[in-house]
Amino acid sequence: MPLLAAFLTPLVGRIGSQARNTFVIVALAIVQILVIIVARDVYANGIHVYTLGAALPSLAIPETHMVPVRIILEVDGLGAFMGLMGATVALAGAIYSISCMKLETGQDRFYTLLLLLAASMVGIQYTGDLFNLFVFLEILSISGAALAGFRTRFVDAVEGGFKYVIVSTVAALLVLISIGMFYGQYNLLNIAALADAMQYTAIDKIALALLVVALLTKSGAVPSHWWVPDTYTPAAGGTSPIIYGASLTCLAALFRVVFSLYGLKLSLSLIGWVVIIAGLLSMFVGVTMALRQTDVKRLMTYHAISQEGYMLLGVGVGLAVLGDPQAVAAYGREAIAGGIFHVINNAFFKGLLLLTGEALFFQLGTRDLNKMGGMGRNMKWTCAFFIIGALAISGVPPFNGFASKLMIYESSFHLNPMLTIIALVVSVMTLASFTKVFQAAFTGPEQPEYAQVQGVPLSMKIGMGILAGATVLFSLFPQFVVDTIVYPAADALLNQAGYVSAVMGGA
Amino acid sequence: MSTIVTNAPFIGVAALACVGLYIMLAQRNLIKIVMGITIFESAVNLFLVSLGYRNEGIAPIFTNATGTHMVLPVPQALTLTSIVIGVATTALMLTFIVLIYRHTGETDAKKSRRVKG
Amino acid sequence: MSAPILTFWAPLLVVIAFVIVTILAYLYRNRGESSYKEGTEQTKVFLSGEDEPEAGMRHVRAHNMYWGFFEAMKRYYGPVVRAHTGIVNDYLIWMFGLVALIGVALFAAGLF
Amino acid sequence: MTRKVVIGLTMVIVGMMLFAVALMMRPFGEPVSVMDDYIIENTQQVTGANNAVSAVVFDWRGYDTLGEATVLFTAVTAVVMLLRKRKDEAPE
Amino acid sequence: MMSKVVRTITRLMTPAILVFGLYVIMHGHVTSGGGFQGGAVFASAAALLLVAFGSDRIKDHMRIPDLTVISASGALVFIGAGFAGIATTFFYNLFVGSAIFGHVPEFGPAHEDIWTGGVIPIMNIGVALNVVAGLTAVMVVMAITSSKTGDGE
Repeated sequence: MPLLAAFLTPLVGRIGSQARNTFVIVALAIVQILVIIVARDVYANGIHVYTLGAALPSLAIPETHMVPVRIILEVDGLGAFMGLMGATVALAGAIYSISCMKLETGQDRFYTLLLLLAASMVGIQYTGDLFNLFVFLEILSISGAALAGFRTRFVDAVEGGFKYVIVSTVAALLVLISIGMFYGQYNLLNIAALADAMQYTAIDKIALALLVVALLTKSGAVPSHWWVPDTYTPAAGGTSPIIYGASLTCLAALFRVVFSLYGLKLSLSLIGWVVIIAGLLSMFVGVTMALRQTDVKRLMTYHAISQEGYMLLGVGVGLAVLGDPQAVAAYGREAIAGGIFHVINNAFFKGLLLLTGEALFFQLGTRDLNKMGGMGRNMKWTCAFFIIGALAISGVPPFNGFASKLMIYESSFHLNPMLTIIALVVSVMTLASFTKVFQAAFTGPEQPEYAQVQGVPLSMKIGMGILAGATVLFSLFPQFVVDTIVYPAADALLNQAGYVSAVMGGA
Repeated sequence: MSTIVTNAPFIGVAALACVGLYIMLAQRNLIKIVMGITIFESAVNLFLVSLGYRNEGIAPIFTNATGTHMVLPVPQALTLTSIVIGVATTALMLTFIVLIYRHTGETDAKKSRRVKG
Repeated sequence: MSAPILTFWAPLLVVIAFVIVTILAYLYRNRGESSYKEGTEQTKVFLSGEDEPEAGMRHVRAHNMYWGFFEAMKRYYGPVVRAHTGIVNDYLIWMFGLVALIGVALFAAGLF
Repeated sequence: MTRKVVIGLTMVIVGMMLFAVALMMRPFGEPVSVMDDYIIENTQQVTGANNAVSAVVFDWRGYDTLGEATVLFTAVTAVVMLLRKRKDEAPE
Repeated sequence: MMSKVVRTITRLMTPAILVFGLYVIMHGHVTSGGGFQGGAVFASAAALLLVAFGSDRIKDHMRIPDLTVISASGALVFIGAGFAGIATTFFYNLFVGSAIFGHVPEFGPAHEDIWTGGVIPIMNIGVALNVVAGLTAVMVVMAITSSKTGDGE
């Protein structure tokens, strides 16, 4: 238990640093190691609770009192899992950035913000306190927006950053209002204690609507996905996968709110269907919009939306049947596991794709697919990484995208076959649009204007290689991955009582 | 009727939030949008503070206080935090507006837009 | 932990099958016409007797791809593309509209 | 014009939700204070501070304040970064 | 550069504002106030100077890298204070009952005993550094940039 103190402190301790490259990498590597340690610990021993500032870390509730007062960090399967995801992506993105950003000014601050973004991603997942969640959301949105707008000489970068900061600030304010509603009713801020005290009154319903919309918006699901392409497309260097990881983090925060905070007190099937419909819309609109893009990174960001649809679909199916233990055992648990597995898979291969898109931009100075062609000859590594990512994202069998999509297909088929059909169609269209990118950018005869283009520098290769390696690893051993880290996370979502009793004791 | 009287502060907060909301949704000027967000934020902060009020309570500071009938300290702390966060986000938003203005010469949301679709 | 995924999904098998198929394809390819020589008339592309176009012209550019699909889906794409206005206000309108929708839905579900 | 209608509808519904919250919330000035009473009663013994708000900010919920300081620091870094002087003054 | 009246009043007011800010910071654990509020008061003095004397004169005295370093070090002081109690838990209030700021007041009114609060005053100072430097840096940067665009680049 005392170990857990060390887990967050390095994250936060690096904040003040005037960091240079090696230092950043070392810091992120330490974070990575610590996150792995905490994940192993959580998987071995169950939920961790760590009370900040108490006389004993395990002393969640002060003596002679019923409710927790101090801020509590609570790491369960989901938190550990998402922390793992975030740290890996951040590490890869940071390594990638080193040579990519060499020509830019203001690198010190760039890396500081990058560290802060990584810290907030892990912080959101590990916290057990609603207000703390809000604070980390704000850190995430500010640093994300600043990184998106880093290349101030491009007008689209500035615009993307502005849109991101506006949307996420409003979303965070909605979260804050609902925190106020909870506080006013129950005088509590701890998620577990709130879940224990939850009455599901009318005010709670309104708060739920606000929370769901705010977190959906921040994670970029369709009815409010508009900022996603604007923001990711111009994001500088290796940051776009990290920002993507950040929005996945918000997605996980949504799951945390819906499952752990409300849990069985919800009108389950309704919210489940809301999530499913958001997922379907995301999938379909995302992929169709992606098909018609000619900007390579913009195309990939629309795919990011589309893939988030899969996660929402999986988890939504699980949510819709949460009240029915039989259905949960039959397919609900698998649906949630599929959705969560898709989160981590997607973080890896979508991050990889975004990095390859950025590599094309770095070498060619354009993101316009119409102007590309024949790059497979000069940028062999990038091409290879792109193929891995594209096959994985389209769910072509040996890759991990197929494994997680298969879980989603299977389980959603039980709820409603239509869901599965749409998901399959979307998958086909995904492959179609990546074929388009591959054809336009990498194949074809060598274009005379790009004859001088070289392969990418080493650190970019390493950054992409980390994600590609993770993708391949997850592809080859999905069973191991699913059993080891995915099902614990899904079970952590399902086991609301466990989450509550870890803090409240007894129960 | 009595709830309207007793909960008047909350209703005021809701009205303020609606004002902010309207400005956010309907105004096209970027700076006005930021103002709307700031108003909304003030509404939220007021909401938090008013949640902590206790009738005839005193400030939760023991230095010169007698008795324990105090207003709740936690909402004040939360508000302090959210005010600082608000300052930070406002600064960032205004910075972006400065940059957008520099690039495009516009502060209108429609005219300064460069990417779509 | 009886995940149904175990029963018929083993990526290693797929990889092994892929390798075997690759070897077979390679063997098959070796059995092909071996009298072709590089750089002679034999390997030149035959385009109705025309010459091969320039490198830039030979490449199908990205916006030409899937033209038929977009043409067929015009009725879907029209409104969807128009909805992506890129104006910040619209983003916020969608967001609060969604709040309103979900709120109404929650209360409607509560009534029945 | 559809935009105006949508704005109006949204405003009405969200406004109604907010007013509903305002009306349904427990009466003003009579807070539920499970957590805060504990803080008020124990602040002086545990933290040694006389100002309960300060005690909450820095002790009971110190981690939040850390996050808050971080937000401010982040924003400062971001603003300074975004408004930096560029080496390549306006290349395009 | 504003008129003479403004400048004179600024000269007179600035020390007063600074003293008041310092008071708010240092007595944060006893009376109302604290690091954030005091820091904001401090920064308002900087804003006043900025308005009165213009950004050209100010930017020689307040350089952005220095301010960033101060801000970061403020945050580090804060974190360090949090770390101080790491042996028990992160953010454990180590100094309660010890020699530094260690007086534990009785429940109820306690005048004239400012040597209290454990780690809180130290954190106050750290946060104040962070806020002062941060806000000042933001204002100076914005002032410099906007004045440059105003000159018609």
